Amino acid sequence: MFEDFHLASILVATIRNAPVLMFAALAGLFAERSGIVDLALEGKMLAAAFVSAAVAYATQNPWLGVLAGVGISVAVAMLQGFVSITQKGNQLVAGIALNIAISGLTFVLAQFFFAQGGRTPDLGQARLFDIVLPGSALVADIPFLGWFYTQFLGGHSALVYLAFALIPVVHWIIYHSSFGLRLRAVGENPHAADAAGVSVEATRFMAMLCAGVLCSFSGAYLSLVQSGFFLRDMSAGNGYLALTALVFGNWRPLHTALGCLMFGFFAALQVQIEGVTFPGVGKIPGSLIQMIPYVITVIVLAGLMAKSVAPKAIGLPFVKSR
Amino acid sequence: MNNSDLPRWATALLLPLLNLLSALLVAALVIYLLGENPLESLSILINAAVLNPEGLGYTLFYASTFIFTGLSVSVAMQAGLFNIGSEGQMYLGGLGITLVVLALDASLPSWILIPLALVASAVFGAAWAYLPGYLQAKRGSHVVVTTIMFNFIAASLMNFIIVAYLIPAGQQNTASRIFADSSWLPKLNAVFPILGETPLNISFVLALLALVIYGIAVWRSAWGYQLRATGLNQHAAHYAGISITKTIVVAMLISGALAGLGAVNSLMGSTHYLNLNFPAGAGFIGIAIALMGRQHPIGILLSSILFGALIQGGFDLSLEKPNIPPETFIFIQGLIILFCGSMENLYAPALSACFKAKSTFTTRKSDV
Amino acid sequence: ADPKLAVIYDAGGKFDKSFNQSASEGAERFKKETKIGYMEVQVASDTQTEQVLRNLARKNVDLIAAIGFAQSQAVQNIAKEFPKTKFVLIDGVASGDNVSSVLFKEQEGSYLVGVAAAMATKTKKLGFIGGMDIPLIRAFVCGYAQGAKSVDPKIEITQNIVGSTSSSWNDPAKGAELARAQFERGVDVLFAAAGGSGMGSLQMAKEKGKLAIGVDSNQNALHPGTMLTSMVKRVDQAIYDSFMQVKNGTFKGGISNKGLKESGVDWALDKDNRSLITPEIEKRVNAAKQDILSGKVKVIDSREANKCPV
Amino acid sequence: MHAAVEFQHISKRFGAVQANRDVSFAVAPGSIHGVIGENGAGKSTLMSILYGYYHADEGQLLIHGQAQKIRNSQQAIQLGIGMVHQHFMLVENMTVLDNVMLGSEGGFRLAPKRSLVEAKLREISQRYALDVDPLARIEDLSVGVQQRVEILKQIYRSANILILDEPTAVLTVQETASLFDVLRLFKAQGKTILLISHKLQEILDITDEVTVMRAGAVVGSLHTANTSKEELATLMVGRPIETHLPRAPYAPGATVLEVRDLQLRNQQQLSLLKDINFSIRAGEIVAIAGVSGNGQSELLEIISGMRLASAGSMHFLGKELPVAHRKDADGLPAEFRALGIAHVPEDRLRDGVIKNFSVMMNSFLGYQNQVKKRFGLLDFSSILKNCRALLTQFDVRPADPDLRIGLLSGGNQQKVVIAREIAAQPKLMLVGQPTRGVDIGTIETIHAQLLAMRDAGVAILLVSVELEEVRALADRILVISGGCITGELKAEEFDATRIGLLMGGLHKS
Ligand SMILES: Nc1ncnc2c1ncn2[C@@H]1O[C@H](COP(=O)(O)OP(=O)(O)OP(=O)(O)O)[C@@H](O)[C@H]1O
Ligand SMILES: Nc1ncnc2c1ncn2[C@@H]1O[C@H](COP(=O)(O)OP(=O)(O)OP(=O)(O)O)[C@@H](O)[C@H]1O
Ligand SMILES: [Mg+2]
Ligand SMILES: [Mg+2]
Repeated sequence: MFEDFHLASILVATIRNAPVLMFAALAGLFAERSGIVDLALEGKMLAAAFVSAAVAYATQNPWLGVLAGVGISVAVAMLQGFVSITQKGNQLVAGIALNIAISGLTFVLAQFFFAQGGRTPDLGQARLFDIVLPGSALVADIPFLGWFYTQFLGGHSALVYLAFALIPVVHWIIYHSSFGLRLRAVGENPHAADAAGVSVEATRFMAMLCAGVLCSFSGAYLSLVQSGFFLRDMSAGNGYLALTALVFGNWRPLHTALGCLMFGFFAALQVQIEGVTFPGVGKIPGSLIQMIPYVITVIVLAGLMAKSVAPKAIGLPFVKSR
Repeated sequence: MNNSDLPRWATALLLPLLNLLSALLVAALVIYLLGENPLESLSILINAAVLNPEGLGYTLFYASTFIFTGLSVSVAMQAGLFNIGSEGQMYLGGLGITLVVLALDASLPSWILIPLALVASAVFGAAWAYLPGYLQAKRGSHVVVTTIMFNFIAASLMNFIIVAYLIPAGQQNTASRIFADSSWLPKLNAVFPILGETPLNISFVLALLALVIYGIAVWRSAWGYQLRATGLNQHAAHYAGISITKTIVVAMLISGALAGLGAVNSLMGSTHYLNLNFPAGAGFIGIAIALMGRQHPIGILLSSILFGALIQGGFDLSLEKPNIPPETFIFIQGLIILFCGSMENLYAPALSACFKAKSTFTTRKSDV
Repeated sequence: ADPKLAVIYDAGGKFDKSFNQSASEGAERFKKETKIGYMEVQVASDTQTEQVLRNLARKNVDLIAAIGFAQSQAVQNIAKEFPKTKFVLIDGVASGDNVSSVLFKEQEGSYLVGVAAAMATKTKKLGFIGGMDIPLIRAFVCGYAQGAKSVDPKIEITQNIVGSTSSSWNDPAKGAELARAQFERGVDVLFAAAGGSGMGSLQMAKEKGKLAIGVDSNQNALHPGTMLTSMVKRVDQAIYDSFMQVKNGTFKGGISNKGLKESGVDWALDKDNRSLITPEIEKRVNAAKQDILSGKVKVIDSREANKCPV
Repeated sequence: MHAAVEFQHISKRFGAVQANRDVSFAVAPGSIHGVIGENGAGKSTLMSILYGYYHADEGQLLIHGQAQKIRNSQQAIQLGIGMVHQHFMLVENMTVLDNVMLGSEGGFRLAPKRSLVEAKLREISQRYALDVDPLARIEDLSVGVQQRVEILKQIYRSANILILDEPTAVLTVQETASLFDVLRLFKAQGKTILLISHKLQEILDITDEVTVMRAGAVVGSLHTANTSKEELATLMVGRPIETHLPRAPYAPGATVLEVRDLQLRNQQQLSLLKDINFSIRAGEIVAIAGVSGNGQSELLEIISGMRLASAGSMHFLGKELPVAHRKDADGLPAEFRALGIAHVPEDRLRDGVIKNFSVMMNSFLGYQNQVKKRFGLLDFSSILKNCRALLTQFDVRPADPDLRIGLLSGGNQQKVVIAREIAAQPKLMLVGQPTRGVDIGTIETIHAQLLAMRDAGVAILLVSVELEEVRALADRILVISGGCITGELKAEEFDATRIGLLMGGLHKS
């Protein structure tokens, strides 16, 4: 049965699967480390996916699409910030509400503009294409190295590289920059931060800004890289999965990214398990194979992980009162 | 709270009303941009969802399910747990009903079969919530994560079970066979003929009963006191001798049972068979309802009815106005949750300025 | 007077690039030719189906077309309640004289595209991507496999499904990813029966320069050059026909099972895939078609057999 | 010369509560100015207004003679104002260094400044004898050290006007002394200090002037040199304070609690408690004195059932209590309470009350299974009646059962907790730091109630870092140090110096 598993292809697929979650999870990390529960990752992702695709199609330029996606996602994040920070509203409600509203609105708009059932037309040449590393042709035929250079390292879209590059950057910002220090303080004990002269509101808005920017790449990745068009509800639960990775990673950048890679890996593995005949068991029905990544997550969470400890002030609006 | 210097009735009625109006205003704008008359649309919607008795029947029918899922999420929330898994628990609750009914509907009379099926739905729902609850209590595995995972697992499991075992031979439809009518819940139109042909059935009465029991259990019983204490301050709860582990597990079991009961309305009251993806998001709507209704029985009831009305009215409206796709109402739902559920203080400053001019009446009561 | 007509799409919606869309095309063609309009509705749950069916029946609609097997039970209930109203049910069976249940022999059409795929593959590895693991989708893959193996029994078929929630029909990213994984494992022709998710698979095939087969409606035009063919299921024709019958007063209830013979299913050959279909392929596929029509080859329906022979 | 700070007609209300009413007084530059008053008198509110945390409804502030609108803490900091809050304002999971840098990072990259600040902190903690490790995490530090971190922060920021809100409430005598040394140094440097305290002796020892507040208003500003404890107390409370409370002669009854060979090790197998042996008899108050962090908190938790010991035994009225042989302590406090063990926890906000519950709902926390029920449900009318009685008996202000308890001042919260535990009529009462942050009038009430319990034959175990309190209440004193009991004294043998030595672990009796 083992010859059925193509490790190389699983690894490459893992790299491709992870960015959707990675961008969103890192976005969530900024929001949540600052004390704002970000249930609206799904919504921001979907809004960015739609706007990126629509603008890329209209301008035939994917980068303008990405840029527009950033714009809309930041706008949603700021609305979320207005509700959660300025209005001191319930952050969970705001998140869920935005997800629901955006799910409906993107369909209505897509239908209004393109009349294809909440879908944008195919982007064709306006997609983001994979980057071929220089010299790929030379090494392509060398065993292992060829694969390693052209498929493992190379052959991905620019956004994939961005996703991986962001991990150390986010880690550095969170732990080694003054903004990160304020962010962590505001999420842990906003009263202390306030007393120290840090504006809790400004810091949280900055965090939401970062979240908006990062999350938009998730959406752009869905529509401009993975599919080549926008389809209603195409975020398909990835926002929630990213949140899971974030909790799983204990709100730390490296662990969270690892969690995303784990989800990517099991999704890739699951694809390959389908149709494999297992000794003694036979073929596992497709519907049961679908649950593998989720079962493993629960097992890992229950068995290996220490308790995850959320930032203490998460979900609590900052109110000056006892 | 910011609005502490508003009279109670203003906080309880006027503010939500203003927020609802704001949401509708935004919705009206969208409807206008889609090329329809917002006022006319609104009147169609209200007529279809509330004024027309049959429409009202449908509204309450949808609300019955939402009350259960809303309660499910609320109970867990009282214990400080965010149960996102009501959807999966409801799905499994449906399996419980189906197994009991399929096995026994030929042999048992209604008066045994129906209670048995109700119990089965609760037991199956609770069982599906048990593991996330146990893992949270004993291992600290975050219940948000595990319940999301359990939703996916439930979907796969149910897909497998339905396709492999429940579809009658040679059938296309991914659904079980039809239940015998000994398992059908009595419809309310038998008592109120004015409701016409609506599937509204006694599960609405059950839902109201559940709301009352929930209200009493949470706010009037020692158990509810312990539940809320655990949710608000685990250190103090431990000091008070409350077993945190037990409280969490029991809260999740009850939450799961309520979600499981959410399956009763559509399976035993309307479709009379189990089909693929039958919860259709009712578990997730339960989250919105619990949050918007502030986990309070009356709040849950009102938001369930609001959601039921939006689904029913929106559906009819999109029938009449082809320019308004049904998805518009998903957007409007989101808007209403946003305005009513998380921006309750939007108009408080302005309003209290109004009131300050008139009186100095103040309340500063706690919210418990 | 003109008959009152209505179409009810199931949760997939009018634009699912699949059988709902096909139904709407049929209705549209009827409207264009006869200038007789029709109503359309999309339902989200089985309860709503019953509600809308009853509403339409009360408004004295003459014919209601219910698309998708999920509406079977509701049609059966309402057809009994309103014996004067006529119904056409696609993909499902409901009893009643006023109901015309239209089933399709998806396995036969799939058999043909399986033959074409087997002829076109160089690697002897074919792919299949389904939306969910349900009987309808299993019938597709089973017919496809029978066709492919009739050409070369050694051909391998890799199959994946997108998921088990309703978003499985709306997840083009996953559809693309599955296609990509299959290509990496050597597949060079794939057949996608996964609604919106399948769009991602077809797109990926184009990107990777592999061949893909569309489903339900003729999807060849989506990516000319990499779309080998499409397994067309003439829901449009069924709707068009029943609308016409109502108009002409020739409507009859009953179950019809439309296969190749009844032109219910077929493979698509047009200008968009002309260049990909070599004379050998065309010959072989048409031969297979003849064999099925003549009864020489019997394509097994996994839904009836409850399992697939290959 | 202008006053460093001048309050002019400051008023502030929260809903129905007038926290400050027309407050006016001036603080001379380079002086230490005391602010005293009962719990809830409005001291913290006034200081928070000065620090920009709250905004006054009326009145204005002059800083060095200039009228200033201080809208937030950033502006206060810019004006050279620093504040050490009543509840520490530290981010617990960060290091001392990060806490000090927070808000004054000086650049986007932390690294370059980090090493500079670290060096500076080491230098400061040397110079002021503060002894704080800049790289330690706050949550690993004892409250005394956390207090020093707050001071360190202010020194680092070179605040000119320093507000200290009850800085000594959690400090030992020694810690207080060294804090005051620092404050005198500040004064010598020309800094102005506003000091809030409930300990009148401290006020007399260190301040130059003192302002007394009652019910939100200033009732007097005096030169410290010209006043006395009695005068201040009378001004504060509006009546003279009785410092020597009557008590019955020492006549202990049967043994109530017997603790044998109690051991406690943490997860790293470090010993937190070693060979603890003692007993308490009915009608006596046994005090455990010691510098905080020496195991007395853990001991109290074990005896109350909140935590399990590693080994040893406890007998309550002859009955063995579960101590070590159990999976966890989940639910154990209820069992202990049912036997008649009541517990006033050290950390009332964390353990003792649920902030979002009303006073009434807190009035039976822990006794939720014992309170009166009707038809199996909580009988709120009788609960409310009992609660009202308690509020009156213990003079809780405001006596509103429906108020969210988080809105009460600390002293009043404490009164609710003690009232609740006393009302349970226990046989053994565990009391941790009962008067921390509580005003002298309330201290008198609480002490009187505890003594009345003792006289009624209740066994009381008191844990306090306050030697004055130990002297006032205890019949016997156990001194704890490093997890061991290092000595035992009778009340009449009370000797602060000897106890001090035992607390330092120097003597073994
Ligand atoms: N106060 C600090 N001073 C200097 N460096 C720090 C400080 N806090 C964190 N860092 C740096 O950040 C890194 C991560 O710190 P820590 O181990 O606390 O985080 P973590 O929770 O393990 O997060 P992750 O593993 O995701 O980075 C440390 O290796 C250290 O280099
Ligand atoms: N944010 C707030 N909301 C409502 N009431 C408040 C708030 N802050 C303080 N109060 C009330 O204002 C009054 C003054 O409180 P403050 O904290 O200033 O007293 P204090 O003199 O510092 O008391 P303590 O000695 O107990 O610290 C109290 O009655 C308190 O309950
Ligand atoms: Mg680390
Ligand atoms: Mg104070």
